Amino acid sequence: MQRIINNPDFVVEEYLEGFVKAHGDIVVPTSNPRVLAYREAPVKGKVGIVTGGGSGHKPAFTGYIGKNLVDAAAVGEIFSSPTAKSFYHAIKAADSGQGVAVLYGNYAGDNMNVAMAMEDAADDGIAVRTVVANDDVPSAPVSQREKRRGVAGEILMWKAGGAKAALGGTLDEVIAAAQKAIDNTRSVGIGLSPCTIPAVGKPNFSIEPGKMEFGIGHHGEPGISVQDIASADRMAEMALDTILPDLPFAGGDDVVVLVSGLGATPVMELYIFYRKIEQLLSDKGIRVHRSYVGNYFTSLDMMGITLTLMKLDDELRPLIDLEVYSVGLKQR
Amino acid sequence: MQRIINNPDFVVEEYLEGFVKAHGDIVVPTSNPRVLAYREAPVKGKVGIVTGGGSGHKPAFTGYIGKNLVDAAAVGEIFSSPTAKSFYHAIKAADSGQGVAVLYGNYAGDNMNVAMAMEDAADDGIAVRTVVANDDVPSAPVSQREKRRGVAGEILMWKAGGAKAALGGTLDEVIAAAQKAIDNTRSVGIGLSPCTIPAVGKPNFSIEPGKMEFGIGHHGEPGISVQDIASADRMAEMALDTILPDLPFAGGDDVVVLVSGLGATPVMELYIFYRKIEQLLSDKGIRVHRSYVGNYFTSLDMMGITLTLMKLDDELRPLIDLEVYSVGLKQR
Amino acid sequence: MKESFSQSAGRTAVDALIAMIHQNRGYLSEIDGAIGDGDHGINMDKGFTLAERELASKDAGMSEAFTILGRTLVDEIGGSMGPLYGTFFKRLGSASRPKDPVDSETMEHMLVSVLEGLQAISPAKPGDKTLMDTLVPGVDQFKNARADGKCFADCLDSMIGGAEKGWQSTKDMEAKLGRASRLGERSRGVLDAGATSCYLIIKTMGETMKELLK
Amino acid sequence: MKESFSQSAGRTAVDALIAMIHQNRGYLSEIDGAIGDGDHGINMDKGFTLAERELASKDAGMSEAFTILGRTLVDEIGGSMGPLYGTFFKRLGSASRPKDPVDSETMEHMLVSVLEGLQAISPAKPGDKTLMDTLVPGVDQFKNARADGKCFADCLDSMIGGAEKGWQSTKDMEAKLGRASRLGERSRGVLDAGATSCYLIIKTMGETMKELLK
Ligand SMILES: Nc1ncnc2c1ncn2[C@@H]1O[C@H](COP(=O)(O)OP(=O)(O)O)[C@@H](O)[C@H]1O
Ligand SMILES: Nc1ncnc2c1ncn2[C@@H]1O[C@H](COP(=O)(O)OP(=O)(O)O)[C@@H](O)[C@H]1O
Ligand SMILES: [Mg+2]
Ligand SMILES: [Mg+2]
Ligand SMILES: [Mg+2]
Ligand SMILES: [Mg+2]
Repeated sequence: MQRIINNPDFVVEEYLEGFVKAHGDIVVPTSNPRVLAYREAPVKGKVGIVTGGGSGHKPAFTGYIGKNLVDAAAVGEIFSSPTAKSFYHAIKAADSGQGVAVLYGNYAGDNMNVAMAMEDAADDGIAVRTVVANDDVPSAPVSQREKRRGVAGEILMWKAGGAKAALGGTLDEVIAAAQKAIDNTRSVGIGLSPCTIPAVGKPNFSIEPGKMEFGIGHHGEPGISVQDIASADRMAEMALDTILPDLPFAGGDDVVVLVSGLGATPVMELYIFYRKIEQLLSDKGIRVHRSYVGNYFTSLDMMGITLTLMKLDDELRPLIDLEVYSVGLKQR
Repeated sequence: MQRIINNPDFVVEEYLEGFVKAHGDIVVPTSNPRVLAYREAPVKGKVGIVTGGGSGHKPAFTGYIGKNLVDAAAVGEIFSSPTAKSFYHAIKAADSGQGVAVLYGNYAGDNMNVAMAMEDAADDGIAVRTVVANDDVPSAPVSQREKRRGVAGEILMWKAGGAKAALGGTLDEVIAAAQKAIDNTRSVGIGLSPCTIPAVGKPNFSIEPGKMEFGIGHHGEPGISVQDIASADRMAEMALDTILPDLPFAGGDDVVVLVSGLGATPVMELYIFYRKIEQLLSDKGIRVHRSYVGNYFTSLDMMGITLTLMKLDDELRPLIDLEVYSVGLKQR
Repeated sequence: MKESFSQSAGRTAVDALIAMIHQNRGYLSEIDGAIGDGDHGINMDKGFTLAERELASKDAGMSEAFTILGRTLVDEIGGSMGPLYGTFFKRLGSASRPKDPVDSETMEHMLVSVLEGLQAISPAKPGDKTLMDTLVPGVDQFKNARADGKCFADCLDSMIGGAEKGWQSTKDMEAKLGRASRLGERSRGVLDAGATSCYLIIKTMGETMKELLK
Repeated sequence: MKESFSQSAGRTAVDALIAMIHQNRGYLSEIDGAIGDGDHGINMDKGFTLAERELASKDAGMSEAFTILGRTLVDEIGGSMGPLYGTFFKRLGSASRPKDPVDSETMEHMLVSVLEGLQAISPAKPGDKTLMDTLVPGVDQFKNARADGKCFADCLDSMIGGAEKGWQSTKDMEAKLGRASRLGERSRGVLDAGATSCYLIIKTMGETMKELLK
């Protein structure tokens, strides 16, 4: 296994130490080694924004700590939910007295640990509300949307909630903005090769060479189908065929497009994919207001790609357009 | 081969089309499909900054087009130098009458094509001077430094030259700043697994699992040694042992550190590596003024890492600190 | 046979659990490797080892020891196992706290509290191929035996027997929750890791307590 | 045997070269695959095909055709081959431009100009395992034959013979420049791709011209 690590049991600790040293202009450690915070947090007068999740998805989650974005993040073991204690400490680090919005992805462990953390925060008198990202279309039918997993759409949820908080929103307004953002977001993933967790030493599932797994989740959760690998253009068509009818998106809509590699796919290929996405959307009269193409939500060394679309309205647009400065996303 | 492409012969064309569509706020096409330019170029009163190189190294080279950085870039086939015509058109796109600095990496093809482009530019009356990056320590002994390849240190060369130009430097001053930057920069690469060029379909060299190639170049050029894969901490020691004596760097120095993944290595591991680098530099009394950790100069889907150190003085420091806004590097 | 044991004596059940988890680290990971990611034993051992250190410095009786174990798992493991087994042991502790000695009525109260605590945070039910496939029949058999007037030791035997049957029944199930559910049909034919650790926990707890009733 | 041919007739040499490159696309890539990245035939075919299109619409004699071929290679291939073979053919064109018919003195002038043009931009010399291992002996043997008073056709034969020997000699060389140099010792035992294409070019050019001298 060709990795750059020391003791595989300490990858998360060591990565966090290196991360904090590398980005001290944005991120600071806290008393909990599994919680990092924005240098300026808690920001006086602003609702705190908290997220958290398993390691291995860089830049998520610590990479989105920053100005007008996330104030504190709880960090879990690779592909595992952070502890309730970490979520609780992240809430405390983000809280300036205006309440805290915990914006995270829909996974069993995260749900349980956030619930337990909220109990402890309530004991401290901190007002906490949550939005659970569930943008992954293939994980459940639209009639059971609440069962869907949260994937790269979480980033746009943090963007909207973070902006609303920065612009002076109350806790309820921040939650409403983040909820509206994720409710208007749809994602799909395509996996080409599995990833390997250092402590385990071998891939944690398999995709045969020459095949692609359409609808894969970012821990390798099963997709809709395994089929012969298609051309980039065909993958783009399939991805939009899955996403567009699900909201639905229609001609005349204004959208944000986010294309993320899953880690090992050369960035050049993300642009080859995006070329067709932009063309197909244009053909359908859907206007791309803003595009993000790069490695935004990865899965260790998985090969593959995810497509995320968010429909904008007059409330969401300025929230997406507000500047941000974090390790994983900088926008002026 | 698990790739997201259409016709392998058109990967560069299609990636450029997608790139321009995704980043129209920074980058624009030109009349030459293999030349992209900064939206504001040519910038009146400013020396033009040009670079170019083979595709497959994203974000290099088009990802560094932007404010206070590169004005135009010539794009070659994967791992191949751009044509003389592309370099010439990039020079024209960047030229506002103050002259053009072509800052590129030391490779046979690039040297030949830039020389031919300069002849054509001279015919047009454009003043062109060059700086050739040669920061890769393992490619030749320090006594033959002019033979060394240019690798990730090119980014710091563009940063220094781009800033000098933005701050009103003349062509000679810009060249001197870029030259001083690269003369004070040293790099080394460690390869863990080979990369695959889409049109070729199989890896273009091999590294046995369990081995690492120390001193590898970013097209797979041979390194100093092939040995059993070491821990991240040991790799960090070896990398500094190669770089520090070569300038030499010494206690009391102020440095910039740039750690780049080679494409497929999870970003988490870059931070594990950087943790030890920072510690070792601190032990030696070398102060890290600024750190860049991420995928800055890759090689398709190669697994591995490169370390670059640049020694700062009072002239270079503000050039590194000046803000930039490009796809691959944003700094406030 | 006695019908109760003291809080002080009951502490040995907690120590036995910790030892059992150490011994089964490899086995539990191996089971998890077939249809999961192969780390269940590693995760459990990490949490139980931290709890062992916490407890070493304390002179805690059974309830307090269960509570410390539960809180450590919640605080340190994360994932799904932290909340699930954390709640499991916290409930054993809180439901037995005022009682010294501990009798079968208290034990039933403890087991029912565990079930309620888990059902409150996880939608898993028997048939989903999780630890609930072991826990639910184990608790049911204890309650049935007690309703039939059996002695404490016999109730514990019934509990172990119910848990064992439930554990073994996971072999032919298709996983409905968690990582193994990615495999769909291919998750059949292999025991579930969480159901396995739950059986070992119930068995170890039951047998240790039986010794205390002799 | 005649001692010269017209520019118009000489155009067939250029067309023959293009056809030869098409036919040898696979062979050249295969050779490059052993110690390079397997694309030499693809690169050459791409450039020569574009030149073929340029030339199709023109009624160009030999010199103009060589010049168009050379400029197309420079403009379209990039890498090292663009400048190297681009200069090769541009020099053949510019050194012969004013001459109609073309005789052996002109041919020597053309070959020497090619050598000078390449030596100005590449440090490669015989022994480095590149196209220069074919070109240098080819040019030398043409010059030697001419100095010995041989007729044009015999000089071309000597040129082909010198080029063939030089090409074959690359088999046991260790590559000193370019991608193959990464292999060090392991680059021995295989012919060099650039030396191969250079031999085929010299052979095709020589044999076509010999036909024109009949
Ligand atoms: N939602 C859930 N409710 C109850 N038990 C669960 C749930 N999800 C997973 N499990 C249990 O967790 C076990 C796996 O635990 P472990 O390997 O430690 O965690 P992970 O799946 O994160 O690697 C499974 O065998 C199953 O019994
Ligand atoms: N500096 C150089 N000077 C002369 N010839 C060279 C040089 N570098 C490489 N070559 C030639 O180029 C050939 C490979 O060409 P090709 O495969 O088209 O390019 P690439 O190496 O970029 O894939 C080699 O066989 C060698 O003959
Ligand atoms: Mg597991
Ligand atoms: Mg796990
Ligand atoms: Mg080649
Ligand atoms: Mg090549």
